[in-house]
Amino acid sequence: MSEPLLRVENLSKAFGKVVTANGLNFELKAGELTSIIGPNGAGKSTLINVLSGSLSADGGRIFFEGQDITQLPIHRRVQRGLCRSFQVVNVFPHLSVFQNVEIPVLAVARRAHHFFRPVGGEAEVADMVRAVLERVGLAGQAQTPASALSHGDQRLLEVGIALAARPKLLFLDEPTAGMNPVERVDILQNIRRLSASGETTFVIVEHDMDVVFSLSDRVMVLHRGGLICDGPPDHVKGDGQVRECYLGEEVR
Amino acid sequence: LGAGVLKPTGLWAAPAKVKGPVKIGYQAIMSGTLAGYGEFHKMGVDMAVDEINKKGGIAGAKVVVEYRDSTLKAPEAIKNARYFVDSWGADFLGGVDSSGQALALAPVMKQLGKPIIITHAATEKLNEIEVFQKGIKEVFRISSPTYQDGNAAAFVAKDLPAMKWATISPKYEYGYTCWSMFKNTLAKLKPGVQFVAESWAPFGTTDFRAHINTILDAKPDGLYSVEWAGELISMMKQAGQAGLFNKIKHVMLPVGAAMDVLEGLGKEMPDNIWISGRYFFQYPKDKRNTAWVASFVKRWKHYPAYVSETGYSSIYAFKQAVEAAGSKDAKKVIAALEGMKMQSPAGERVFRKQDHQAVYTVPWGLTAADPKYPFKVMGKMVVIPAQDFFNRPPFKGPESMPPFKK
Amino acid sequence: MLESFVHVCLAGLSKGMFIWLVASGLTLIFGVLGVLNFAHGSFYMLGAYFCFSLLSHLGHNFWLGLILGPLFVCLVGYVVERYFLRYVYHIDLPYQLLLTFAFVLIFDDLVKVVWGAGSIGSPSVAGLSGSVRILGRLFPSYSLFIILVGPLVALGLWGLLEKTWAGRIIRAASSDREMASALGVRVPALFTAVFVFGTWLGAVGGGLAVPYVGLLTPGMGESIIIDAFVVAVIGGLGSLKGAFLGALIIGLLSSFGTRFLPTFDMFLTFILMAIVLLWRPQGFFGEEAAR
Amino acid sequence: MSRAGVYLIYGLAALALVAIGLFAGRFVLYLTMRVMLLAIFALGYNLLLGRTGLLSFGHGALYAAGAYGLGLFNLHVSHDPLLGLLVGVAFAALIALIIGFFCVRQTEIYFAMLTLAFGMMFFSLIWNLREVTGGDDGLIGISRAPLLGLPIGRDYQFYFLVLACFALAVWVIHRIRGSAFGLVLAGIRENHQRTSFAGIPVKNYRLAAFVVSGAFAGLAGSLATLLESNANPFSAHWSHSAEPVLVSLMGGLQTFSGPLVGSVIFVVLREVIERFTENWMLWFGVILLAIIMGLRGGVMGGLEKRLGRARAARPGGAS
Amino acid sequence: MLLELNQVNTFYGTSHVLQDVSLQVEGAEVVALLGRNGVGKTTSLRSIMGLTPPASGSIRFHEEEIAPLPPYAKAKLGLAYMPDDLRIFPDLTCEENLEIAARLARRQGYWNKQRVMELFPVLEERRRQKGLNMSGGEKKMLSLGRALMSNPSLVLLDEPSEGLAPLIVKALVEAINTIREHGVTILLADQNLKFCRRVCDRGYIIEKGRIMHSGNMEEIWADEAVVKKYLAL
Ligand SMILES: Nc1ncnc2c1ncn2[C@@H]1O[C@H](COP(=O)(O)OP(=O)(O)OP(=O)(O)O)[C@@H](O)[C@H]1O
Ligand SMILES: Nc1ncnc2c1ncn2[C@@H]1O[C@H](COP(=O)(O)OP(=O)(O)OP(=O)(O)O)[C@@H](O)[C@H]1O
Ligand SMILES: [Mg+2]
Ligand SMILES: [Mg+2]
Repeated sequence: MSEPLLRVENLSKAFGKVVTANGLNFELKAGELTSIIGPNGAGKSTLINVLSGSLSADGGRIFFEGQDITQLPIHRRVQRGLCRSFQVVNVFPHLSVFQNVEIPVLAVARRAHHFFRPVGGEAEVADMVRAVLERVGLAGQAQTPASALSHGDQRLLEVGIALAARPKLLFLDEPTAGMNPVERVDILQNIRRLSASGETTFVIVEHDMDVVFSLSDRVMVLHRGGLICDGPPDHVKGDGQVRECYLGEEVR
Repeated sequence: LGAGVLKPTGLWAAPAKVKGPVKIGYQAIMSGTLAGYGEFHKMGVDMAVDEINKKGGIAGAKVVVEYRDSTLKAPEAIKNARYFVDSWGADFLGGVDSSGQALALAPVMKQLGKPIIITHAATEKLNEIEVFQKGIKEVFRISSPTYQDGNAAAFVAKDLPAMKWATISPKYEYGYTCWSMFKNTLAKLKPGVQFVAESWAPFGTTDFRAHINTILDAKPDGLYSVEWAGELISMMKQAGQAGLFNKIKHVMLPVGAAMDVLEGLGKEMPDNIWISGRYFFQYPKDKRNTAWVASFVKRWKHYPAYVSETGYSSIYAFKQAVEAAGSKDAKKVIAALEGMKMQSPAGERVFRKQDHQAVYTVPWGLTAADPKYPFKVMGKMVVIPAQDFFNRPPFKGPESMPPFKK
Repeated sequence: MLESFVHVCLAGLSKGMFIWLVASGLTLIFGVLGVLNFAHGSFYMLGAYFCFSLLSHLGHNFWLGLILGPLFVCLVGYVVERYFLRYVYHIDLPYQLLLTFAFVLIFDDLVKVVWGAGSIGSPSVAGLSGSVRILGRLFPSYSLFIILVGPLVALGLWGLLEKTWAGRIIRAASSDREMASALGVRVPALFTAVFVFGTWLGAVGGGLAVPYVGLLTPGMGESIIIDAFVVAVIGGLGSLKGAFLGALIIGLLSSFGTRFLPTFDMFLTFILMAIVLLWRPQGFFGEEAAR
Repeated sequence: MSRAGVYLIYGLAALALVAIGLFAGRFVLYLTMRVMLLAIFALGYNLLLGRTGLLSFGHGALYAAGAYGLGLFNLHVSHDPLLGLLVGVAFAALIALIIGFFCVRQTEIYFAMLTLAFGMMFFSLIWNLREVTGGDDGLIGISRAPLLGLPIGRDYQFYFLVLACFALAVWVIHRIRGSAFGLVLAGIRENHQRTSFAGIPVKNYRLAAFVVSGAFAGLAGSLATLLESNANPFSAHWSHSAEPVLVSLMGGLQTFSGPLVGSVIFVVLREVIERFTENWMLWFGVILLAIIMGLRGGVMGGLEKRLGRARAARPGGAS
Repeated sequence: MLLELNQVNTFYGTSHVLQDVSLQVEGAEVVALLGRNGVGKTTSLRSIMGLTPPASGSIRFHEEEIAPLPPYAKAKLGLAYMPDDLRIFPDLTCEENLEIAARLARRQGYWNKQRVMELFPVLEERRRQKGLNMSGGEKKMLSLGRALMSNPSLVLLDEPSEGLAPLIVKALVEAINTIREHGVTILLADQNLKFCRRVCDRGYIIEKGRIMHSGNMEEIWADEAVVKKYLAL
């Protein structure tokens, strides 16, 4: 069996008495679109924070492509291909859409340290940026400052920035928060497509169950820091415990 | 006043008239905690200018003075000097409180080619190195240098029954230099003295309690301190509260006779403290000084501070030099200033030819109350002739330093 | 030896408490308004000058001067906040610094113009002008008084902010002005009030400084403001508890430094500041911020 | 304003500077040099403050590092001004590297206070190591030997060295701002968390920005030392670091020309005020107030707003 | 009429975000503002609350003109607001966040700390936790609870259902019903049509800053053309 993309061993994290990760063990396979769901406060964001390096783990180890990355700083993880987006919009507000995407592209292309050559002269980089903008559908607004985008477009940009780093594994924390249902389906279809292209493996956190169940290959359910259910959507949908503590009697 | 009446006739008769106003650019500290010094400078200078202009100016030409705030920072001093000479068209410059500024100005004055008379900054390096060694002719100093604070103090101290000395002094060159001069000279004058403690207070210290403790721990017989201005006031008050003057009987303050200090401390200045300065209004007790002090008090409702006197006399020094040279040409005036002897409220001054340092005598005295004044003045006075304790050219080796063989 | 040690401690304590008195207002204003107020030193200076000039009109009653003098400074603080600072809260932090710095320049020179450039020796305080003998050495009663006042002020402020509703409202408004106003807080008025209160603390510090330092000079605020900054910083900016502890540490450190390591006393202070900032930037009492 | 218009203005300014060097009187020459030195200092500084969003109170120390670096080299090793400048700049960069290494761990006000602390340690070293640094008297007697055979002793000669350095600094900083590195710095200012999730080692970039801006502070410091023929300890004091802040803010933080215009205003304004009154601080303060209250965003920022330029659309422009 | 907006116009800088918005809310009603992203729902609520004051138009509350009043005065009159970004005071504990609202409004009524905690039991558990460290969903509940603590006669809720787990959304539906039972009127902005249908009586549809349509919630739900035109595509 080939090495999984990400392997987590005994991961734990607590804030005082609040346990947000309680000895988690799981693996993520390349190309598998995984959703993480769970009640509010279950520890989903915290898990992403720990895996992506925003927070340090209290215990346990994280392996990415077989290598231990538990202690690596954020940018190293990103350079290896592990990236994330944020639950709240988190872009460069005063930079243009183009520049927003240009920064991660420069980093990937290892051009970020060129301090004397005009950035406009990096033709290759510009092409890559345009490609990303095409993919998320923001090509028409390349010169708009990010702060002037509508909320939905900012979310798209958010995903675009994350994609621009060419991650192998990308965590999306509620990528559709605050979007209207149509845009929501749109962007998730988009993700589905990108996932299918195989370049990037997506892990998303979502509260819209219609979307989660129709889209994902695999669903993981977190509750009080523990993994209470893990499997294909249908399996999870039918799980009693999940119904009780998360879904409620009927799927809305 | 008699001299004043006689002078104009001589003036109209002898020297050739100098063209245009004589412009003097004067800089001193006029902002921040030491701004009071700037005020005192100006009182003296304004008085001299008004007097001179009333009596027909310098060789017939009006004197004009422009002031600038020196801020104690070297680049500002340089900018001011350049402004005075290159933009305003000053013939001569005066002022400067900080040693660092005076040293930084020396090469600039050489470049600008105009004479300056320093009226406060005390570093001996100015005359010994910049003027004597490097030959910068443009710099003169009318106020007494660190010799007064270090060497002269030692001459006074040698007659006191104190064998163990300590210091609280400013944590910068001035403090270090004075203390080491004091130590060196006193050790030569009085073998066997000990120097038991030193405590250095950074610029702007307001709380001397820790320093005072350091001194009390060492149990010296004498305390020597070249703290000055507001810091000296704070130190004296806090020392009094800590009972220092009960335990240490001999206290020497080389710049304690500054008016801001005496007025600031008022009755809180203890009796029997040794004080001195660059000038003290009670000395010399001659007619010229008495009249000057009276007119100063009348005009400003203040007794003249030492910088008032040095500022005042610096203007007269230029006047005398211009009149002697018959021109305000820098080279000629410099030549006239070199070795020039002048009468001033502080007594007779001679600008030594080699190092351009004015040699004159300032008294040391013991503080005492006097009903005539709302502050302490000098009771017993000791006068050590300046020639006995000023370092001498060539400023190298022990022969240049006091005590000198007769 | 013991005598010396105790007196070095006492000197450190009084210095620390004295800095604390000034730093408290600075910390409060930073904590609530988020403004690093350079002009705080000026308020301190103005407090000293107003107290001093009232003295001669109040029959040299220091206490009356101490009560009335700072009120004038509050008026100044009010004008500064209401007509100037209020308009720059929303722009870059450096502009706020710059604005308060402009006031430093203005007040320093104004004091010079109004009260004269020279330093003024202060009168002593009836009842506290003497000294008490502690272990054979005299210690000024006034310094003892300062050592007592410091903790009292600290206690009062702590109670005010932690234990009263006014305090909680202030903390809420300081973290989110808009939301507080939506809940019914008159935020601009509250901020003015806090600023004026902080000003008052600084001015009282100035009033208390007159007999402590022994003199008044234009620009006297500059030397204290840096100490106050250091204290506010190592305590964790905005934390009053931290500032209090910071003041104690700086006071003692500088006192012992002066006594035992005289060459490097300034160096010591700043190295301590750097270590604290690197090790616990949120100050002694700050919590670890996770996100 | 069109691009050509901007180039025209820069061209005219350059011409004016050359003309000053050729025809102006000694004081104007001197003041212009002071303006250019301050501008080099502020331009470099603004790379940190305006671009990266880091407020430093330790740049005085870096300026002083340049000054003392050149000064000590000049007094003890060689009078060669070019080597001296190199040594000064290198020394400043080295100190910036050391100070920066610690300081970039924190941001915002904590960074400001850390730089203040390290800067003041450096100040205290200069003040106390009297044997080396001359204590508060500073280093004196620094001479201006010919540069590659060209004399620079006279002001009108030295002026052109300063002008050359100034032009070089303007050009280099302009290039840096427009480079990938410059864009990343702007990204760090806007959102450092996001920048690290773009795969960029934020601390290293902050450090690099600190060192580069420190090198320019050092250049300004060494040139100033040659100009005034002395180095003084107050230049390391934190309050001296406030000068480029003042200049950048007066001119406008987010604009390239801000620090340039700010330097001119700072020096000239002060000079003008001092011709009228000794209470220059008072009037300087009042005018500062007016600038802050009237033209939030500094003179250039304010002007741009007035001219109705869509600032938001500019790279790195801020509201 | 509890709340009445008439010809309200609001700008952000030069961009004209609300254009002649008029709407009415009766007492004890739950009314929804619907519309796509960026059409001005949040801005409408902020304008009512006075956080982005309208440039022109009238806002009447209890038959009184309140448009020129600052937010704090409106809070005292009985308006409460739950922003979309929640705005929990990070330094205060969960409990203090609740108490402070009651304290500031000084209005008596049904809601108090205990009742709010009964409504959202998680808050009881997190009682002493600092606002800063609560999860997104916890904050939402706290923010809503805080709005209730002032016993308002009208609460403005911005995106109440967003980011909540399905179970909690269900609880929220019940909570909103409880809230209205106790005489509190609600004006909410939400994207989730299903949710709105279950809690709201009427709805207004906004498009590019203008009210384009209004009606009974069931009617809107049923009117496919409208949904398609303004809410979907
Ligand atoms: N820094 C912190 N200190 C203390 N507790 C924290 C901290 N960060 C998070 N928590 C707590 O940890 C728990 C998990 O938070 P997390 O943000 O991971 O939840 P979540 O699953 O993302 O929830 P949601 O769906 O509401 O966003 C919450 O109860 C929260 O209060
Ligand atoms: N602070 C601001 N400055 C400038 N424009 C703004 C600002 N806030 C919002 N806007 C603009 O005003 C318009 C209306 O925004 P608003 O937040 O009211 O929309 P919304 O309907 O609540 O959308 P969403 O569903 O995304 O929350 C948007 O086009 C937005 O870009
Ligand atoms: Mg979350
Ligand atoms: Mg909204």
